[in-house]
Amino acid sequence: MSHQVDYRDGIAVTRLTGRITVGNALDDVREVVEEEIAAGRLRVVFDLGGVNFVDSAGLGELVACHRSLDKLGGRLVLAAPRGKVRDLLELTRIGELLSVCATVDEALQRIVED
Amino acid sequence: MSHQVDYRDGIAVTRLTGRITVGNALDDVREVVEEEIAAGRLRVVFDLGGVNFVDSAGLGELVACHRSLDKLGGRLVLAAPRGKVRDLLELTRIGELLSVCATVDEALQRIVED
Amino acid sequence: MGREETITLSLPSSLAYLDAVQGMAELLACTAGFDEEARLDVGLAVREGAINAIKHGNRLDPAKSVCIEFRLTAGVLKIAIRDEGAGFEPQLTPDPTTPENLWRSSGRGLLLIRSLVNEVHFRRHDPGMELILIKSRPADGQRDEEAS
Amino acid sequence: MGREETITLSLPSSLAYLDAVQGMAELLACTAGFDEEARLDVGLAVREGAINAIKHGNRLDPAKSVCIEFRLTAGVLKIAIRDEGAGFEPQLTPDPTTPENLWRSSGRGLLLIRSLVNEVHFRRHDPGMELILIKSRPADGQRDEEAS
Ligand SMILES: Nc1ncnc2c1ncn2[C@@H]1O[C@H](COP(=O)(O)OP(=O)(O)O)[C@@H](O)[C@H]1O
Ligand SMILES: Nc1ncnc2c1ncn2[C@@H]1O[C@H](COP(=O)(O)OP(=O)(O)O)[C@@H](O)[C@H]1O
Repeated sequence: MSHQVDYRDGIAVTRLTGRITVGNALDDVREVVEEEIAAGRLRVVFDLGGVNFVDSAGLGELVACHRSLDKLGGRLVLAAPRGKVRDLLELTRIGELLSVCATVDEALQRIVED
Repeated sequence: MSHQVDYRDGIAVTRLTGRITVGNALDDVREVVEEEIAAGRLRVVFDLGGVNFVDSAGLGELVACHRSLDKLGGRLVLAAPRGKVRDLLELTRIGELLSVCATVDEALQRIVED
Repeated sequence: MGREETITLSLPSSLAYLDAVQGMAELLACTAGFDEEARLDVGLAVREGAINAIKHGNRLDPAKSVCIEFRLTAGVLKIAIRDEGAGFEPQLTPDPTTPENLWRSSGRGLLLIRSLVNEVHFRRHDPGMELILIKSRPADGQRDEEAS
Repeated sequence: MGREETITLSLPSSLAYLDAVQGMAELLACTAGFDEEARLDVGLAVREGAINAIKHGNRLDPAKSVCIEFRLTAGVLKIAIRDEGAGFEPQLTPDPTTPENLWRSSGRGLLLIRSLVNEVHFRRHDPGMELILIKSRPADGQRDEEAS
């Protein structure tokens, strides 16, 4: 997995690419959120448009990231999940815990509105 | 494997694509040559530009095709093999039995000259 | 492929082999004639089963191995994943979709597995847990919507 | 991966599984940290070894199986391919690169295998032939040019 952070209106939009699965990829995802928290930025958007595969550990890591931010009054919004990734977010109802938006723009709007 | 036949100056240039390996792919290659022979066309160019993988059975089939044509006074020329395919033609010295050219144009020239 | 044919894979309890295990499952589903989507489903289901066998069953003990048996017959792929651990009672595992459990970062593997294949069976051995996954090709067996 | 770890694959004598076997070999070479080229080399070498075991060793008898053992240690992948056949004497197989043999449509498998890995060993059992392939990562072991 690789990632790239862009700031839009002071909000970190992190584009994740590849597979979010048990192993190093989970540490990478975790670090992204930890860095944001360390910098005092508590609203994060994960752009999942480039993620082609997640397993249960990857899904769990997304929840863990949300939990870390939520505890501090922050928020994680997921954007643009594709195919199976989107299906699994629905199946596991993770989409009811943290917001899942079809596009990054929608995600930014959602996170600003709240 | 898939293939597509184009006629250039009355010579069948067959572009092979994919893997030439033990199994159906070998029958496909064989049929191409059999059809040409049945039609009385004994000079054949195989454009290997789209072939990414051969095994020993695939290499053997190329030799068998050449043998069938040669027996009738015809000829098989291989064009544009890439990477590992080219290496294996060299390793096995098949390139000394039938001509191997870097491009289809060269192959056509070679086959006309002989 | 008229008769049943069995391919057996045995590996040490290390998560390092997960990608290979998943890939092998996908390749065999391909050999069995499953379409792209079913192939990926089988791959993920086997991956999740293997993670559990390695982590919960064998507790990452490299001396213990995980055995995966793929049985192919026309239109059906049966996969048995067996570990050397203490086993567990599947019906006692918490539902990960309840509002409290939604916040947990684990507990979703079995839910995924159940959604990805047509049937899941559990068998306790002494020692060891065996998970049996059955995936049928929609064209040959029941349709996916009916089965899940 | 300090210790040696062994992954075992056992399959019926059918050419239908060749792509899966090759894919598995590539995936394990990847797990062992080999680069793209070495991975493909290992995959093709194992494919050729498996073809021989299935075709010449077990003569496509579906009741006989082929066993492939992958042993991974830091920088080295050792692969043993074993069949249940009558075996053969490798030094008695004809050289496929002589002018007469060049015209033959078979007999190139062992030549390919030898060129793709660093070492090839043969062991006769009773019954069964075992082919042992050793591939080292250039960075850790000898360089490819020196070895072949
Ligand atoms: N092979 C196994 N051996 C022992 N316990 C298991 C096994 N597979 C699953 N379990 C138990 O079932 C629980 C739920 O598993 P699962 O749904 O895959 O989620 P997770 O692995 O994320 O906890 C695990 O936490 C574990 O307690
Ligand atoms: N596992 C095996 N069991 C018995 N004979 C074998 C085995 N592997 C190879 N051979 C013998 O060695 C010969 C050369 O093998 P190879 O170089 O792979 O070419 P090919 O398989 O195309 O004949 C085979 O024709 C066969 O007689």
